[in-house]
Amino acid sequence: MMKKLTPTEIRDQKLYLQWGISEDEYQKINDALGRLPNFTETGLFAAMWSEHCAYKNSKPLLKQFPTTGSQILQGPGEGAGIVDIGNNQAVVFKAESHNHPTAVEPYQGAATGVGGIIRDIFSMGARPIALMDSLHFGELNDAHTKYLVDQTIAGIGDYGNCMGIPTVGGETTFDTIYQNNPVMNAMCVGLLDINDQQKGAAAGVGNAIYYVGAKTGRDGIQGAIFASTEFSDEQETQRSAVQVGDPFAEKQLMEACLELIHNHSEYLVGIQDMGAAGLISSSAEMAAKAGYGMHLNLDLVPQREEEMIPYELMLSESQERMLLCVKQGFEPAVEALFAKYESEAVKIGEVTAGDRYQLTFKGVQVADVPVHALVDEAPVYHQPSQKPQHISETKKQQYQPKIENLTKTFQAMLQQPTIAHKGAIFERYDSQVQTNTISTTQSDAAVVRIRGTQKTLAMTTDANPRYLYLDPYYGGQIAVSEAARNIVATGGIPLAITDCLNFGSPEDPESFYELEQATKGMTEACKLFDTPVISGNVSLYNESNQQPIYPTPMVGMVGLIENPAWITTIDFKKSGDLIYILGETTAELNGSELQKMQLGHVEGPLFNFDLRYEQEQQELLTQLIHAELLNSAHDLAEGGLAVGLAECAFASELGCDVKTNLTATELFAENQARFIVTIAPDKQKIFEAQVANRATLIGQVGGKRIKIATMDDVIDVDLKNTKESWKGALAWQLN
Amino acid sequence: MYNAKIYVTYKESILDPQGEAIKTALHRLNYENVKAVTVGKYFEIKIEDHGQNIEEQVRKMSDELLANINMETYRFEISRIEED
Amino acid sequence: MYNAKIYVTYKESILDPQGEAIKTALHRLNYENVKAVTVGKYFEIKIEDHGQNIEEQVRKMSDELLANINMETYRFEISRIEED
Amino acid sequence: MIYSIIRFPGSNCDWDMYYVLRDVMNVVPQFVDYREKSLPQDTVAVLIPGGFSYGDYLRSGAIARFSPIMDAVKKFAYAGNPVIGICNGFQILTEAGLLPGALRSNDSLNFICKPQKLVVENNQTIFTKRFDLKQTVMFPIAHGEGNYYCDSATLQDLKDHHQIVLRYQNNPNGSTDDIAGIINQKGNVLGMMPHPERASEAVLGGEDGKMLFQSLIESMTQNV
Ligand SMILES: Nc1ncnc2c1ncn2[C@@H]1O[C@H](COP(=O)(O)OP(=O)(O)O)[C@@H](O)[C@H]1O
Ligand SMILES: [Mg+2]
Repeated sequence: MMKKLTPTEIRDQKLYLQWGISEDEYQKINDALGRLPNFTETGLFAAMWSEHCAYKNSKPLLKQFPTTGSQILQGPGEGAGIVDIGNNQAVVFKAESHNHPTAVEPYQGAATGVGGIIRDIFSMGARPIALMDSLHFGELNDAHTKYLVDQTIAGIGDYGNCMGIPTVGGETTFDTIYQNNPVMNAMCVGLLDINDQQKGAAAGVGNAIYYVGAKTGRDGIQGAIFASTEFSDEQETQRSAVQVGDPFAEKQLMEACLELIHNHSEYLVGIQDMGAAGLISSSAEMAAKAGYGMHLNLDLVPQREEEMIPYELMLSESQERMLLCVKQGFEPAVEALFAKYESEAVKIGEVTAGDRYQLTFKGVQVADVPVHALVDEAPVYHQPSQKPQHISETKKQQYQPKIENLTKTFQAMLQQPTIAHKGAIFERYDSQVQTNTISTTQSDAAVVRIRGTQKTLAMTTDANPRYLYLDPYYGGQIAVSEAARNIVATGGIPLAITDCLNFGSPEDPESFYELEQATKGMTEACKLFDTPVISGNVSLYNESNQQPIYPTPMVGMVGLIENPAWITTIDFKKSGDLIYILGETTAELNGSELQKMQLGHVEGPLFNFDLRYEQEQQELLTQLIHAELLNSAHDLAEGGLAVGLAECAFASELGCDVKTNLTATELFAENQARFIVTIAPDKQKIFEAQVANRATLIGQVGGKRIKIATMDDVIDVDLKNTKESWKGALAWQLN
Repeated sequence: MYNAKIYVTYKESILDPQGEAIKTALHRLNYENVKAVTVGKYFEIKIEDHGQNIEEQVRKMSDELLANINMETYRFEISRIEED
Repeated sequence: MYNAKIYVTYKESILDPQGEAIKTALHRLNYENVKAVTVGKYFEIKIEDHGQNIEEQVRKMSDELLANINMETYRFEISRIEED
Repeated sequence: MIYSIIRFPGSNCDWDMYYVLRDVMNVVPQFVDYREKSLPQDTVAVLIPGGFSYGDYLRSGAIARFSPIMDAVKKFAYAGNPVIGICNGFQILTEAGLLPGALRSNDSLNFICKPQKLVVENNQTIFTKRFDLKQTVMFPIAHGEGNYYCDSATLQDLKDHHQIVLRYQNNPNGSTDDIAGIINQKGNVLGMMPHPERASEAVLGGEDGKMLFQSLIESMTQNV
């Protein structure tokens, strides 16, 4: 396996460079230790100081995010963030990226991504109640992409389905740029009784450190380091073992941990999952957070493979493992509890006084380093930033589409994989287990009830990478705004967000510019909507052969719907209902689905976006929902008004008859901050009084056709046939 | 016509949750003398003789589709069978 | 120690959708000379020699657990391996 | 009168069943651990919920059927008492030999979760007497291995004894003869892939499932 080098060999052969430690960093490690690090210690620092664990390139940017608020019980820094929702209950959520593992082995990569995010949620003491995903793939004209999509979906589905956690929503887009670097983000939402809140801290000298769950193998060693360096075809062959998920083991582990937390919290000091950089990161972080030292005896770590060395034991990313700090005296009780779930619990060490992180193996001390140096003293870099050439050199003009036959264009739009019905994906997920799912695709955000209360949660994942590619700053604002728009259109009040920042290499100034601008835009939007960032994840180096993906900040937002009467869905409800549009439409088509469809790519400066206006529109919609005036609401996104109207019709069995004073191309414009709403005719007076001139009547619900008249052309299609082809388009392209 | 039998299993180092579950179940059924269980996939493929290098063809199929060489290994046997 | 290799497949009369799917995929990869694909499960079980009738033991394990004889058939091979 | 819900490692529709029985149907459910050797004394019916017992590794239901509690369940069933297995519960009942046939992978090879229209083919059972014959009902399905298989002799037998209780209107998974649920010849053991417990509240999309539980509960109360 791995050859162990002496400290001087490591120095002389510069082994640390291969592990992603720079010359400067190596010097810092020497200073922190007052000597040369040995083989194991070098490995510990390489993992803990990687981008994945230390955020050394993104920390200065993440600092901008608002993270506090009266409703926030826990911001970033723990397994997941926590938001108070009243009555002693809280909602817990976080998202995680698993892009690289998914590219290598899509089934297991996606499955273990889901498994990992679930552990983050139950480690906080919460019961997971919903999963969501955000997926970006290459174009479907390629056999490998079809295989990736199929296996990714299978992996996500099989893990969540087996755990009994419903996958209630998500998003999927397709674009050549993701061909070699698919994006796989998963989000988990949990429900917490506030008294059960846990922390990942290991305090109290003599308290026991318990390893629970699956045995350690050589899976994913260097995963954290890999995830933080660029892909090149050369590395492909060196990559070490893939992690295999075992959802059954995780289900047992989850039930055991929740029983421990909910019924025997007196046994427990702290709990954390073993995620990226496995045992080293969980144990060192638990010690650092509590301000204690720790001693672990690695001989006691349950091992699946033979002759593992300390480096491997510490860095393995074997799945379905947790680390507990157990109060002295309760060891037998904890072991018995886990035995009941046929899950292993083994004491591997204890909390010590001071600041030393010490490991012994076969009776020999193999590491002795200051905890704080490992956890808190990773260097932070301010990378140079430069506006991407494609932005600075773009022609300052709006795309002028040619629409020869409006109906044909409309039907072609509905078949675009990004727009087409996603049944071929979400029907492979159990969206209903736990019997709390009120709506998945019938609303802009998924709706999950909180049993025993009147409250429901609305949740959504959004990113529109094309907009970010054209303008990362406004694109960042839009990502948060779109998420909020989905929550608001469903009747919810946005509470907070989680995010996954999927970007290219921070060492490339153009990619770093994108990261910097996107986070700036997101920050401003989060502040305005009062949706602090309570958790998240950074995935950089998403590039192959120097080609980065589009900047892809996934925003996962959760909102609260206090009154069941406010739950609002997108489907047309009744023949004769009046259809209104809220918000301005102009012929701005850069970055739009139409541009993508016609040119095969997007270009030009992004359309104007006004965050204040967005907020006003959302407030207006909330007022209308709270006044119980609306029969349906739907936000307009990809494909603009034409697609939005079709979606409302498809969700019901009712057509529409719409007349607008827009041009045919404007039907596909993607101006933000717009909604289509419907009302019963007898509410027209009070509705119009409420909206003043901020909504325009455009037509009526009814019939078996979708009719949309513009200034220059009309769409007039049979609802049933059009729906069939929209519904079948994705399944057909996946085949 | 050829008949290729291909056996795909996880690489040694990779967790095999199915194998573990089955081992536990066999122990529970009192087969305590079962020491290890590995689960894999088994393919039987009938291939027409087009004068190709059959070994190479089966190896390529396995690399491309039947196994994921990032985590699985395979072995195969090929036999000639009578046309019917 | 014994090593038992057990192959479980659907009975002949039962359509094997996985086999069909793989055949289609192989055709798409231009292996047009593939005529039929059967997919099954493959188990490798290490069994300690306790003086038992090993064939009978493996047959019982298969009937009880490894195969569902309503829809599957199996065959097996047993070899002796060196203790280590 | 206790409605015993058997919990295997990996069961995950156990609470869904529990809530429907307790909160919607107002009867007394109780969980029974797979390691138990007997059922609670006052058990009037046994319900085996959905999920992934033992991860469904190997074949769904194959490992669960050897659990200690299954002997008690079998005894209870042989004595003519009602047993219902839903989804994974159905798979366990076939693996345990309490119902004929077997469940294979869906013919699409994919997991499928969606509402499904079913036709009631036999309303003369203790589980379905509230339905009309040939009534169409909507229950969600959520399974990867729900493709019912039996050989032609068994199928004939099922037909001869009116054992096919529910059929899919549009077969989603390749099941033989569109079978969604069957009963044993005695009429006391029902297995079905669709989830009535997910169709028992209007806010979750429908209440057709309630009639199945009502039928069972009425049968139990009349027996007393
Ligand atoms: N990967 C996915 N996983 C689960 N649900 C998905 C996924 N992709 C899309 N969906 C669901 O499909 C529906 C439509 O998705 P999308 O086309 O993104 O709609 P919109 O643009 O209105 O948000 C949403 O309810 C969404 O939650
Ligand atoms: Mg959306």
